[in-house]
Amino acid sequence: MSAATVLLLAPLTPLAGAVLMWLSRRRPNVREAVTLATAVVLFGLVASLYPEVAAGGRPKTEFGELLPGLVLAFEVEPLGMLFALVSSFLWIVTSLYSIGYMRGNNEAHQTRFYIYFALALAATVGIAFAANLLTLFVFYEALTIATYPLVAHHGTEEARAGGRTYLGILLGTSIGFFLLAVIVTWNVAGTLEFSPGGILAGKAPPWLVGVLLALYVFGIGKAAVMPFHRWLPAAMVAPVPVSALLHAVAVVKAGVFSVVKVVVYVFGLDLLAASPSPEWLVYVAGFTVIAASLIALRQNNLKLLLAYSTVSQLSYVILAAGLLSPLALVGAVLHIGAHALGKITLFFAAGSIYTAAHKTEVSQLDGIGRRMPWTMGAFAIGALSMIGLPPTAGFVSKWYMLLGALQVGNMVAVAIIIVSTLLNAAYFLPIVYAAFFKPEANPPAEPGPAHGRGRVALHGEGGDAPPPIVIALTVTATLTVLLFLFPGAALELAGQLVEKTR
Amino acid sequence: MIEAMPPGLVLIAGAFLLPATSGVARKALVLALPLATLGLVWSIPDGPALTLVFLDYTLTPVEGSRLGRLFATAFALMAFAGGLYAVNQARVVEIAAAFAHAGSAIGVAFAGDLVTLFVFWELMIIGSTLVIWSAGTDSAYRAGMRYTLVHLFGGIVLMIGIIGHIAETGSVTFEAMHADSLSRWLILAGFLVNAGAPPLSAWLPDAYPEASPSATVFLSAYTTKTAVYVLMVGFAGEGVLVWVGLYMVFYGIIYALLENDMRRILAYSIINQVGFMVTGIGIGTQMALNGSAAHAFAHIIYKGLLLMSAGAVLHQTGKRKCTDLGGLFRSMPITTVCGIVGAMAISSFPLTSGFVSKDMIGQAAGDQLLALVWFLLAAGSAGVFLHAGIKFPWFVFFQKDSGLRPPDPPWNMWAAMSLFAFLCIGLGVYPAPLYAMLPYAVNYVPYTSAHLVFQFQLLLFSGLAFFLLLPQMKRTLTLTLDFDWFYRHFLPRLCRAVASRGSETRRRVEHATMTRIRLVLEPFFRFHRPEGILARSWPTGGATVWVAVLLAVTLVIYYWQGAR
Amino acid sequence: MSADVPKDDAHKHWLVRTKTIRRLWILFIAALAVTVLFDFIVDRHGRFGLDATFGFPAWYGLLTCVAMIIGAKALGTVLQREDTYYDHE
Amino acid sequence: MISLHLPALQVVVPLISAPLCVLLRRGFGAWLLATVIAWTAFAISLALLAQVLSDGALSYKMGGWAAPWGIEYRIDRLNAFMLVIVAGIGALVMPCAYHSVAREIAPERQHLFYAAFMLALTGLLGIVITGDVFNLYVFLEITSLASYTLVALGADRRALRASFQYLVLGTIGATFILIGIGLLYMVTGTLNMADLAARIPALQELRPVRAAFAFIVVGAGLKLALFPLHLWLPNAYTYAPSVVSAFLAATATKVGVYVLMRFIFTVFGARFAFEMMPLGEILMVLGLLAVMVGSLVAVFQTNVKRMLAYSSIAQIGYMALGISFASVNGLVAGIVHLFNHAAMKGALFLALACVFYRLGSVELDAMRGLGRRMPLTMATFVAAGMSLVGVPLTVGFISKWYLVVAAIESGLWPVAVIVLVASLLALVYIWRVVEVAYFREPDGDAPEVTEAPAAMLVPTMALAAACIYFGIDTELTVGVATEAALSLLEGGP
Repeated sequence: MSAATVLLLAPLTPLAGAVLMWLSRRRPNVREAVTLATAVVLFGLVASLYPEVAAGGRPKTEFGELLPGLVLAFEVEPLGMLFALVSSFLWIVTSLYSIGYMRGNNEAHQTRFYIYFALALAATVGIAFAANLLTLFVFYEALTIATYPLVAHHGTEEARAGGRTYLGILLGTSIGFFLLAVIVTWNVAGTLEFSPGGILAGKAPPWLVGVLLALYVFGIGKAAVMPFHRWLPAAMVAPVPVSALLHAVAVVKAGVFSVVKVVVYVFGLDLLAASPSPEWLVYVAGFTVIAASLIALRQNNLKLLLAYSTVSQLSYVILAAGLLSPLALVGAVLHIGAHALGKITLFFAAGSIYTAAHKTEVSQLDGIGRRMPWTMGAFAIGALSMIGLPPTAGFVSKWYMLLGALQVGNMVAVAIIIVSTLLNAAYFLPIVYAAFFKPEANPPAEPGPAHGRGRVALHGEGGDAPPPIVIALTVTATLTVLLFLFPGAALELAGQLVEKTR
Repeated sequence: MIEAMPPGLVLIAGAFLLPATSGVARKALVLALPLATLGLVWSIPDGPALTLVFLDYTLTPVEGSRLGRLFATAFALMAFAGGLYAVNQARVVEIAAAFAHAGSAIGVAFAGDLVTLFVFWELMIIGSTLVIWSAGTDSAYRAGMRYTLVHLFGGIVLMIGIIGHIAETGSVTFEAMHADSLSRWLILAGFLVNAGAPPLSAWLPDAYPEASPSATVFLSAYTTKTAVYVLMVGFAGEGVLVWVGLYMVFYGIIYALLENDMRRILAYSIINQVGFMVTGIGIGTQMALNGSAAHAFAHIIYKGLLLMSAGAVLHQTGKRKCTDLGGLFRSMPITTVCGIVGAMAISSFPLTSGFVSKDMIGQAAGDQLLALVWFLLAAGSAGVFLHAGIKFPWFVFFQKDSGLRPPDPPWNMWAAMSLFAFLCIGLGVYPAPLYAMLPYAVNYVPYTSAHLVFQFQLLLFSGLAFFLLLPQMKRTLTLTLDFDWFYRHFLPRLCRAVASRGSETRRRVEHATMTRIRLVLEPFFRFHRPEGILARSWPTGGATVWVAVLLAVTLVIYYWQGAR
Repeated sequence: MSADVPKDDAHKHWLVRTKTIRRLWILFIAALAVTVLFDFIVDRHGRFGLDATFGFPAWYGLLTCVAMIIGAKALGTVLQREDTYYDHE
Repeated sequence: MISLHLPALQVVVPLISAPLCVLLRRGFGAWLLATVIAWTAFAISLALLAQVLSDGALSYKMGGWAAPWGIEYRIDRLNAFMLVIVAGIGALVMPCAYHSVAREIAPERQHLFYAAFMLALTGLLGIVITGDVFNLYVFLEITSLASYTLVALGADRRALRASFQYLVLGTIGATFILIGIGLLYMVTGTLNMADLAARIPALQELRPVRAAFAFIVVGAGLKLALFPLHLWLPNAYTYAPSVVSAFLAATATKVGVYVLMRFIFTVFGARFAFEMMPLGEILMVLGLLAVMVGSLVAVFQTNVKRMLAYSSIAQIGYMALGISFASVNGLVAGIVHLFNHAAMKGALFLALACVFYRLGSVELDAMRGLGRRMPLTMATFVAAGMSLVGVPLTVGFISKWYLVVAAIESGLWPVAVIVLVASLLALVYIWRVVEVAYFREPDGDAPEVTEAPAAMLVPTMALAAACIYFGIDTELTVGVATEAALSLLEGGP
């Protein structure tokens, strides 16, 4: 199968899967099997592109001309390859998790849920492989719309309000700023093609470069740079697998991915470095990193805490990209993957707690680690990754970000990373402590915890969550550690990206 | 390949294995793992034993060296004795975490490059935090959080330093360096945070005494001594360390003298002792470095012993303040004797391990004709006896009769104490094996008549000072403010003030903004609402007026345009 | 400490009886004297002059210890707080 | 042979069918005839477009009299394209009309409805096809009178009032145009557009020409409901029968825009209109006001039909804005939007026709939970609504793209921002419907409804599909629009 065929099939696979899911809507087992199978096929397709990309190839295919000179086209470059790999793989895990979660909580409208999930993945793949800004924008908007039904899934007043905020901010920023930026870019550069080194060099006056950068950074609302971050906590009304999708697999990653892609392939590091004041991006992102962490520190709702943590972590990527140093860029790219794995683990754990113990607040988690050792063990690993401690993936990305910050001598960025590390520890570690070291407030009647200390009690009364959930979060937690031990493939891709832009 | 595995991994892997076992198997494992590690430590030859590629670097995660082996040996011994001490008392998570902590420390001792070093360095933080937390008390939790945050800060300072160093030199090798650039100053600072150096020294007396009796024993050995190890490799002869070390010596003494909590006295005493080692590193001659290394080894053992005896008291009585204790020698003779042996060793009484190790540092200062340093070290030695050598045993085991009559602790605890007491005296009587392990050839004879006379005079008259001023030493229910006041008291208050002021301001600004926006938009919306002027149905006449107006305006404009 | 209730001295542990303590003090003072007297026999060849003076370790140890205790007490008047100081965090 | 007379047939065929409808006297028969005729007209328009695309502009002399004495039908890309839009919408609306008209109009008046409908169609096609300004006025009156009748047929009594207002204002507009034409005839002595275009440049300084320009612009503005001359529109669209709303919204105002373009570019010439007269500035200001006011008012409406009516005012503002730039991209935006807006508004109003057919109401509250009860109808509504917002891969995106490009080209950043902000307002009012239809549960006493009949659904979906298809494959629309824009700017038909 040629690479072009694979590229064509990649977004079509989830679409076909969605149709099959609709057809099998009356038979949940078949429907879920279809979901899993589609996810596996998609990952297979994406993974099959890796050797060529790793060897320096850039498979591409064109779908047609939307407007004169503006084509819808795919081209796989390292950054998109990494993003596609991460998201398509995590879809498999998330699907597995969803099965356990949706059934465990008797959620309504499950078919709609799976279908829109598949559609969201199709859009994500489109974003990852987009060869130009127009294609990126098209799939970016598609992703927003495909995820709306997932966010408003419960249909309650609260869910609808959350959905409104979600849609309002994401579409608002993308149409108000992002589209404007795209059109201005088109007007100035005469092309929207992503190309290493950028397309604006020599064509845009410095003041316009600054304006465009602002339009892109704030227009790509999925990156959740303050003050356009509110959609993320608002979207927490959704079921947990959706939060995982938003935070780890697709949506926010699509945001930071787009920002990095624009910085690298539309502006080019050199152009930005030469523009009048490129540091403002570091400051804005740094402010978001710190402020979101401070807000997270005061949250009692676990999912909200995680949401603000995401806001903070996303701006790490923006900050790293804003440093305009190749090595920091490697850090940014790695962090997309590292945060995806870590945060999905955390969300899986949150959902697992909700499914098995129906607890949502941090203050309710005392002693839960003894009852749910796998869940909270995974949570601890995810938390370590957020803090950036070895042996987790977050360490590797932090390493490169600091390397980049020191390379360009940006001490503000260094200070931000220091403070943020401490803040991350300050709001994650108490949860780990409470889970493992505090006595449980109302232990279940069964004499589980006291005797089974350190033992694994799977899915018993008062035990851990259903097996699909536990498997899913164990897999992601393991991967968080494995990405630390074997970052080779990710580094290879990031390295290629940097070489091309240097 | 197996022989090149980092020896510390045995303990780290064991940490994950332990919770899965129970009963006798677990106990056997607790005792066997450190011994196996010890065996592995001695099987690593000098020089790089394992290389691998990680990130963009070629690392040597295992590199044998005399110094590393010395520290690793002490660490493994400590893990064994600590395991024995804890085997029946502690929660499994405490032993597991302590083993992970110890394993990571051993990992540092064999790290041939800065990346490996840093990874194990951070793992130590995780392990030690869990050790503190395993006490399960609220105060342990809070102290543990503070401990972690300070160490994460130190860790990231170190990380930045390492990254900067790698960026500057392109080399990841961990070797001797000088504090001659920002990044290497940061590395030094990162190391010193773990050594308990000022200003961030308060974490140690803050956190260690909040851990469980056995946990404190574990904790005392690793963090500060790995710091001594890395300073010794990286910054031997760095002048500033002499003064940092001396500051630590007297800081430890002064604060210990004011302290009421028996384990906190010993915690300050750790800083005091590490101060001697850091001073030795700062002097940097072979004699000084041998002294620091030997003293670190000896210190791990006698400080472990002291904390074991304190832990035994705490375990048996549940009390930790000197004001609550006293007269325990009656019912706890073994503990008392072991505590005294430890106290003698720390004060470098002849025939104890301290005597054969510590004075090498003073000797080195003298050899280099560093008069001030030498006099201060001598005063420090006297002060050690004052605050740890006498004060600890006196207030815990003697002074007034507290009425407590607890028996000696269970067998495993006194067995562990006896082992270390034996080592304290054994090394003092027969120091050859210790000297054989030191990094440089030993050109030092401890047992000379001059040395003996000097030491007896110094120590006995320090004792005289203690008993003469005993009324001044009376314990009170107090604590002494330290630098941690800034982050325990000042910073939280500041944050709260800022936060409440900040949220108040934010609320006011938000309110004002919203009101203003509403004020602007309200008429605007009013026009557009269904009943508004722009939305309601107009009578035909009104509509026609608009047509007329527009036509008139257009005509006027066009005519005017034409007339121009 | 030993002077408070001398009459039931006999019920006390032998180590804390008034008599034992007096003996211990005598022993202690004798030891102090002996160690200082050794300065006549042993040559402690000092390096800096001052350290070669008679009974240097003895008086130096005593003086520095007294200084340290006084210094600590002085510092304590400024820095010491009730040990419940941090309890209302 | 017949292909030579296609231009004449385009107008004549529907014209003849109108009296036939009256003669048939039966609803079904009239409907059948009207449907066949509408599709025939559509076929003719397609054939004409094909012809124009391959051979270039056509000239047809009515009755064999050569211009300027006879009436010339002159078909270039622009009006061929317009013909397809008008006839296409007519053809798609007719199948729907059967059920919808049966529900909304008394049986004894149904044949009259179809007759009026055919007359309106005839008029619109005539306006577009003719190359003679007086002929244009005649067809304009035919359309207007038929439209007044159609609106008056609405079931609600308020339809009469709306129709009356429409009549008064429409007549004023038509009269203004007539005055303008009269002034032009006075000065130039010709009614043929091509001849006018040739003679006016020499007479630009004359006041009658300027007066004519003013009258024609204002008159056309009334017809196309340019803000603030839109006041007749909301009520007319709200109370007219559902299919009439769909048909008029999709065609009548578009033809108004066409007339304006024709006069500005072909008859007067771009140089006169934009360089000598400040038309660009006036259109831009009015267009922007229309966009903002229309969108904002729409946000607050609770009757969905009325909401769409105001949305139409905003969309017309976009077209005016496009024209006001007087640049290729601006005109492309305007012309493409003619087509795009016809497709999406047609689809939206037809979807509402389906809703009204089942629910008997198009109030927002009544539509709760409709997404599950009428899934296809609402899906169509969402697709066309997304298009209105300007989501990529829909036609709305294409128009918006060109409009913003044109604004930025001219350095008018604020205009670009207003255009984008207005599309967010579109999002708001469309999303109110989506949320109600999909994420609210219906009242307990809500009537059980099912999907609309296929005859209504299929044309609706076809239009929605067009919204998406022409949002992806833009070769035809953008291609024709670009050519048309170029030739308009060059001047001459």
